[in-house]
Amino acid sequence: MINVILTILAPFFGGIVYGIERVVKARMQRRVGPPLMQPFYDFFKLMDKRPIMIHSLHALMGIMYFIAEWFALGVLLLGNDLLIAVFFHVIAVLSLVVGASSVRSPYSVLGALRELMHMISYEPLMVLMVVALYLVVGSFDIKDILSYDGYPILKLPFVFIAFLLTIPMMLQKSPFDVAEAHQEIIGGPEIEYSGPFYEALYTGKWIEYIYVFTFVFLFGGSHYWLGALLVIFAFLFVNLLDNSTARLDFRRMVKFAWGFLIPMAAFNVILLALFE
Amino acid sequence: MGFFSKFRKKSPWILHYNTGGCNGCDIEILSALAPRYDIERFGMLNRGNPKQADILLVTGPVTKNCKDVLRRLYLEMAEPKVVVAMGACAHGGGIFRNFYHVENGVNNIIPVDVWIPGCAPRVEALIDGMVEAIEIWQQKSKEKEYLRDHEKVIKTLGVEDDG
Amino acid sequence: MLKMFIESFKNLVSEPETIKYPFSPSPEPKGYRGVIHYNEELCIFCDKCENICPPGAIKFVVVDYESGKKEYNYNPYLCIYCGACVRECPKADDGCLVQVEKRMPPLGRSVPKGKELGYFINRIENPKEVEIKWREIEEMNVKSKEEYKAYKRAKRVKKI
Amino acid sequence: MVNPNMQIEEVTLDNVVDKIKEFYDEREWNFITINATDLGGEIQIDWLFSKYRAKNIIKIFRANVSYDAFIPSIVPVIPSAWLAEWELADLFGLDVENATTGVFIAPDGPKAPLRVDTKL
Amino acid sequence: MGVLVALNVVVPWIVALIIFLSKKDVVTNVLTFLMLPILIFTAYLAYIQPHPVLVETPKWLDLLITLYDFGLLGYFLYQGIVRKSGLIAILATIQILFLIIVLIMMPHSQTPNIYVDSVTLMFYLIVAIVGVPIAIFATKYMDYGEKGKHSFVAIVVWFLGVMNLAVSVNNIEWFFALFETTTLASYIMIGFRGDKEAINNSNLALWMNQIGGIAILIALMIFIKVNGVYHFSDLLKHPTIISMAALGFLSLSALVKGAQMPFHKWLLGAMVAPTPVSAILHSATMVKIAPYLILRISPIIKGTLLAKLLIIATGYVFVVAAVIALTQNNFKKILAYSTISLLGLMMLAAAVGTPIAVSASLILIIFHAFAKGFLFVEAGVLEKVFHTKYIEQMRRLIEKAPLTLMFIFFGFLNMTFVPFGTFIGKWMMIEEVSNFLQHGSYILLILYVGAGSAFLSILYMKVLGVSVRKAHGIEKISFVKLPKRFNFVSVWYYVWLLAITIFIAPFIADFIVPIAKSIAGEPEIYATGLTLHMYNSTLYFWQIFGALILLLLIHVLPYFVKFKADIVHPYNCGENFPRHMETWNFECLAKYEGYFVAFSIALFIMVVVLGGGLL
Amino acid sequence: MGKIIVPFGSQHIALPEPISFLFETENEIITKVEAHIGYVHRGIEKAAITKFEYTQLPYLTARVCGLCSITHAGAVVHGIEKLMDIEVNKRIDYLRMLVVELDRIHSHLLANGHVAEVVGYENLFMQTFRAREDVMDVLEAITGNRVQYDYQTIGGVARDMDSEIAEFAKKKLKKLKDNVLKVMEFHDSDYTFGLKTKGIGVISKEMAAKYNTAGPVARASGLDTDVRAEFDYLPFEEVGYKMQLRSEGDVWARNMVRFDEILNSIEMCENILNNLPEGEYKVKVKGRPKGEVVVRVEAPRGECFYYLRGSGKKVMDRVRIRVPTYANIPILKELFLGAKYSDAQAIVLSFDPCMSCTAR
Ligand code: SF4
Ligand code: SF4
Ligand code: SF4
Ligand code: SF4
Ligand code: SF4
Ligand code: SF4
Ligand code: SF4
Ligand code: SF4
Repeated sequence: MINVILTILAPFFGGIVYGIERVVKARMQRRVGPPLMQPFYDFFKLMDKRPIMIHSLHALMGIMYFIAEWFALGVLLLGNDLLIAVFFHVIAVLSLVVGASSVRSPYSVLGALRELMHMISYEPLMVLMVVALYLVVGSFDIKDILSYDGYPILKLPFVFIAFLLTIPMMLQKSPFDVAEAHQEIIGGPEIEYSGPFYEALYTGKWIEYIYVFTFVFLFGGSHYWLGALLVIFAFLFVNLLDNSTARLDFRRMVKFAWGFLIPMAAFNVILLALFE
Repeated sequence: MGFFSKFRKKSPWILHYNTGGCNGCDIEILSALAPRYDIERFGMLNRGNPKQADILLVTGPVTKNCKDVLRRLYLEMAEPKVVVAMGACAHGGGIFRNFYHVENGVNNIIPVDVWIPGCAPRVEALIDGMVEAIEIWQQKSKEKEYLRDHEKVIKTLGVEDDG
Repeated sequence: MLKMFIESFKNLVSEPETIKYPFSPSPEPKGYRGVIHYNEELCIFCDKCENICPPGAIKFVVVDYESGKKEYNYNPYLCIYCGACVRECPKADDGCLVQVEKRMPPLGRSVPKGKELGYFINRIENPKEVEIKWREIEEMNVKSKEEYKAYKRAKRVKKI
Repeated sequence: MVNPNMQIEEVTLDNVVDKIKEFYDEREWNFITINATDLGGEIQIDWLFSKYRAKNIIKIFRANVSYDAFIPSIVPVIPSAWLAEWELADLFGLDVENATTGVFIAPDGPKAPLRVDTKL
Repeated sequence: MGVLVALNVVVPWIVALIIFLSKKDVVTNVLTFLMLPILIFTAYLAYIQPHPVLVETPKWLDLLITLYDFGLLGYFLYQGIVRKSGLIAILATIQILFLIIVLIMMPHSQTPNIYVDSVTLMFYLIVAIVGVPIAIFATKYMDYGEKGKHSFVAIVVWFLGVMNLAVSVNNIEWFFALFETTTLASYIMIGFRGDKEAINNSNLALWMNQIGGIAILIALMIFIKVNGVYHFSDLLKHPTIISMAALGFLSLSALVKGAQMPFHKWLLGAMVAPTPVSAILHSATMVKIAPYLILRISPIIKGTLLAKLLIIATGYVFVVAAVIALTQNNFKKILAYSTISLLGLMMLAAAVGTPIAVSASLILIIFHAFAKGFLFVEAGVLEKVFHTKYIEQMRRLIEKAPLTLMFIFFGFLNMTFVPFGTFIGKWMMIEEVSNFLQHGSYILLILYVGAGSAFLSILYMKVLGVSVRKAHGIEKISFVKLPKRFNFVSVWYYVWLLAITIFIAPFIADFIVPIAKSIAGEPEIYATGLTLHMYNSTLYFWQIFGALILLLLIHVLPYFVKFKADIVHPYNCGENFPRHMETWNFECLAKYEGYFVAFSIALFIMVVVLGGGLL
Repeated sequence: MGKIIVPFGSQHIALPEPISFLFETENEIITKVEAHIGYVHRGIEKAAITKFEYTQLPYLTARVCGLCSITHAGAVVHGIEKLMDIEVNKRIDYLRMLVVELDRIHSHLLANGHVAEVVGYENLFMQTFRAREDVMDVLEAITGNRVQYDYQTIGGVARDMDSEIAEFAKKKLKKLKDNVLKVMEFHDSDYTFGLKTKGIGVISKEMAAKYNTAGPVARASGLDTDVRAEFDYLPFEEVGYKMQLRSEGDVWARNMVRFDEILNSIEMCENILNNLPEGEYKVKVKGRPKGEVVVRVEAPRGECFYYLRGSGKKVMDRVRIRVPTYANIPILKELFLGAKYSDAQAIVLSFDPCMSCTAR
């Protein structure tokens, strides 16, 4: 039941998380920052804009991104197989990339290509993480993981760390916000969207927050307090990292993911497989 | 005024363009983003992108080289939108009034809603201007504001290209 | 990276440094170069301020050739607040022309008025007209001065 | 009054490139810019240099040329001079070797604005 | 059953002969069209027969095949001499020598020479459903300024028959003959245009494939020497004592035929031929012999070092071919690399050899056949109708060729996305392998699958990205009228893929699972309604259907949805600078191609030497 | 194959002012550059010899660029004073120097903060700007405005400074110094910031000399040029001026040179405030400018050059402005080739470009 509610209200919760994040970020910079509900104000404002677009395909892909993102979250929370949820996320990326590539704006196109680099960085790691959870819990089923009586985090410390460092890639945060790269490509894939169409993308991003932090939550097993603690920790950590790093080149991001994160996670998995 | 329009004033996103001023105003805009003044308190973000911007913040007297760019940016913004002209030179050219390569102020190119006096205005003045602009913005409708020769402008300012 | 990490965390728990203007005041400091106030009674119409003003934000228009009465027109939106006019004004110390420590409010829905701002701004109702009307003032300034000169010459000729 | 530190050397358009080449040592001299002054009827062109690690030393090569003169380019000697040369072409309407016009002046702007007879 | 097998094999041959002789448009067109229902019908008839069955063949056929073998090798030798290629001549000579040795050594065996089991029947169906439309496509394709239409179509059709026979033989010596026939067919077809590049590439294909032939002969020799058997069915009967070395060589021939690195060049060379050649090579036939071969031997090699090394090698190719594909700019080359890559995955799955892995392999084979046939057909359309071959020419394809782009889009979706078969294959692989991660090669496998599919996805998205680019404000798209036959073939594939995907759960449970069962035992896969279950993991129907709808919307809707909104220009910093956008070419990865290939050679040697137990 | 044309400017979020580069990129590596620098051309040089009298010139040239308005005004004032043979007293010199150095501090902090912003280090930008507000406060207290100071007038300065302001300034400078040291530490030691700046856009000393670079750009490459040492216009050496050099020549070194100069300037300002001579804040002015003169002053971005020519009229005959960015543009264009597009922003802004004076 709770997951049905969470799925349906995902945009709402995601918006709140995003709102908190903006305030926290401002505070970390010694600013007051926007009000907590700012994302929703933005949402309403964007809905109220006169729609303009480049062409229908592009606008449509923005909406499809939102739907696909939501659907992927639904698959994660309502389905039972984590692996499938990981692959569903690719559909969202597809619509984002196709939409962004469909306009003849260099920034959008570069953003789409960089988005692909993001995918190549985090996708294998997500698969590995799911397999690692399987090794611990013995099931790909989210319900089984959430009722697992141990502490997955204890067995998967490196996987967790690796995932912690992939969160910036998924949520477009410094140092890995290369696809959004405001000062370079001004938002990349999202640059050409405006008004209600941009709103779809904007909200899609909020859902991604829930999507990502759900995975963090899983590391707590059946100990929900631990899961919540981990989520809070991850949230703070990611934001602190965001505020204390410069944006890296996408080449460096891919190298980091492939040269460091994936081997680290794989190492953890191998150790686990050997000792189980 | 529908349900959504009530929230308009809480989330103005700005686009900044310098049309040939002395940068004095532009660095004050930068200061406004910084912790001391932090205009994100009003939900303002510097989007740098006309598609998502609500307030076009123009500085400078509009040089001849910049005027088409300014016009294009204005046309790429979605209604409702407001234009804020910051600084003396955005109003009638300021000290650059009647120079041979300036267009004597933003209002000669695109319609301006708020002028902020000063050279350079203090950040407080910028904030005052923004507050004023938000009020005006809230009253604006979503209807397309035709800029003089809108259709012609979009045709002549557009780019046809190689494929 | 690590230092900033710690610094960010410290910032998170310490007070933000933002001035909450306009909800809390942030007045101009002493000596701020604000708007130019004018006192017609003290003015000797030497036109020094008009001549020095770099953007031409002060324009005198001769309204009555008989008495030589001039109207002080000041455009605070064109003014660059350099203060040159005040430094130039022979009666500045008496308060004929002073630069006060106050900003001019922005020009938005209405035109801010004030007697000490001169004739120009007080005559305008629609904010959008400021620029157009100023163009007229400039033309009038040139025209009236020429006509005044011509008038005076004619008067001198008559006298002779 | 002339600034006492200015060492002015008169040149002609034919020998200016050679003179500069002979004189210029990039480690000793800083090329400041090329300056033109419309004296009314003719244009005075200065190639200005300053000396590094010295006080108040400025070397000027000066040529007075007519409005339609062809100015040779010193870019082969000083690679950074192109901007100043293009400016001469743009703002004074001079005929400068290899110069691109339209850098400063928009298509609908005035031609050769800095000449005294261009009333603006 | 024997009759049905004969029908499946002989019908195409007869048709081919008629086409070749008559050289009339009407005959060609009608016959190819007719072949579609006939072949599907015969394949279906065969499928509903009880199987597996062994079919006795008359003695003279044996002799005939042997003679044919020598004829074929003689032809190769002749070609080697004519084309002044010492390599081909030498390899042909070696083959002749080896063949003689094999014939001398060969003991008499009572085992029938034809063995029809469910895998065979599956291939019959694939050939009929996927292969024949390519022939239909070829009849129109060759009208676009190509010479020798009729002989070309005849070769294609004949080739389908050869393929059918190849998957039905039991005798490895026969198999060798058919293996070499496919080599011959590719040799002829690649060289079909007869220009210099075509000749070179066909030579390349010939000698590389000959290596595969030699490997089979060596395997055959070892089998006969060590085990005294030379039939697939006999091999399966006593799996424990089978010589690993022979299996190693057999796998080697599979790797060669499957164009795995470092032998990938020949398949790329096929690009110079008319596009139906690529379609037929990549989808229904030829390269599919490779996973077929591995499937045949997978019960024997399962769990051995050979299997693990095969996993490492093919998985490596899976990833690296996808990476190299990123650096290519020729559309057909990109498709070819992705075939190489996916063939790697199929062989990898087959080599894992557990029931579920085998199912995955089968699913991959089927879906890949459909999707690649589809994509190459579209590539042919692009080439002939729109004169587009390179990625940079594909810019704004959506304006020029919307329908074709839509089909390409769908083909691409089939190659990686949920809920299409390729995805399900990968999903099964990962879940299956997660159970026995103790061995390092399996964790590598997971990385391979994760990374390879990510690379393939970005490859397809990159290509799509270039082609969907559209000028601002273009809402109306002009549909170019395409020839009916092209449309028929495209729609044919499209509908099949769509139908199978919607009913993927029953399709897998009722069609794939029995086949997998006959090879490797009962996989734990079943369907309830349209929902697919595997162990306790479930792919719900709402997920399948939701994903399908989403993807359909993404690739079809743009043609129909028109928003009522103002049109603006894309942001270009407010300037009207010229726009020119291609896509990244990943040039620096191309630098590493040499290293990739070198490493693959090392893996290759490892497979043969270590896996075959030659040390 | 693989060509993507990426415009950078004229309106771009990383750029405060209009300048545009058209990059041809391949895999985001820049293979060709086209630069347009004339957006800000307003015609100041022409206006200076037609519309404005020489007394108005400081106000005009201050608006060439808001960042070092004080140096432009100062250069004109210095030139005209030379032409009119005006000697100013020590107090005026010191006050002028004070504002010039304060201006340098704020400009350098702005530049460094902006570099941090465009490499995506938002927090560093915020912290740098937070530190900068102190010097803005001092400047506002002394001159009456945050940006356009209009402080130097012919024959003096616009207003005197009382001891209250001096105390305030001293206090603020002390705080500023702490903050600057802290921010400098971040710039200096931050790993990710280093990844984006170290080894990026490297100019060797030879290149710097060959292309006649100016200011911190030159000094970051080890080229020891600084007009404060090469031209006598204000007695900088008296108050503790030292030339700051680095040798790396990359984006990072340019930032660090600016930090070094900030620290040096703070020291100079403190010296000035502690040893302010007594005297009038303006002297009597007579006559009209006549003759020609060249003036070189050190703006925050480097050498600012003026050529003034008067013939005893109210309006000058020629005012020529050559600004540091003008000198740095040629090498900037060279630096892009082979760089990544994602580094282009940092390269541009590490030059702290100032187009408004380049095009005037
Ligand atoms: S990158 Fe630019 S737009 Fe984005 S938050 Fe920073 S300053 Fe604002
Ligand atoms: S108003 Fe003044 S400070 Fe602002 S840009 Fe114009 S000249 Fe500069
Ligand atoms: S302050 Fe300056 S601009 Fe304003 S009126 Fe006085 S002289 Fe003119
Ligand atoms: S300078 Fe003073 S006295 Fe003279 S006209 Fe102006 S305000 Fe009047
Ligand atoms: S380094 Fe350049 S060429 Fe190499 S993969 Fe990265 S983007 Fe491509
Ligand atoms: S931060 Fe952006 S908007 Fe502000 S001055 Fe810089 S470039 Fe302009
Ligand atoms: S040199 Fe550049 S930065 Fe300095 S004042 Fe001039 S324009 Fe501004
Ligand atoms: S780059 Fe130059 S013009 Fe721009 S803000 Fe900085 S100093 Fe001013």
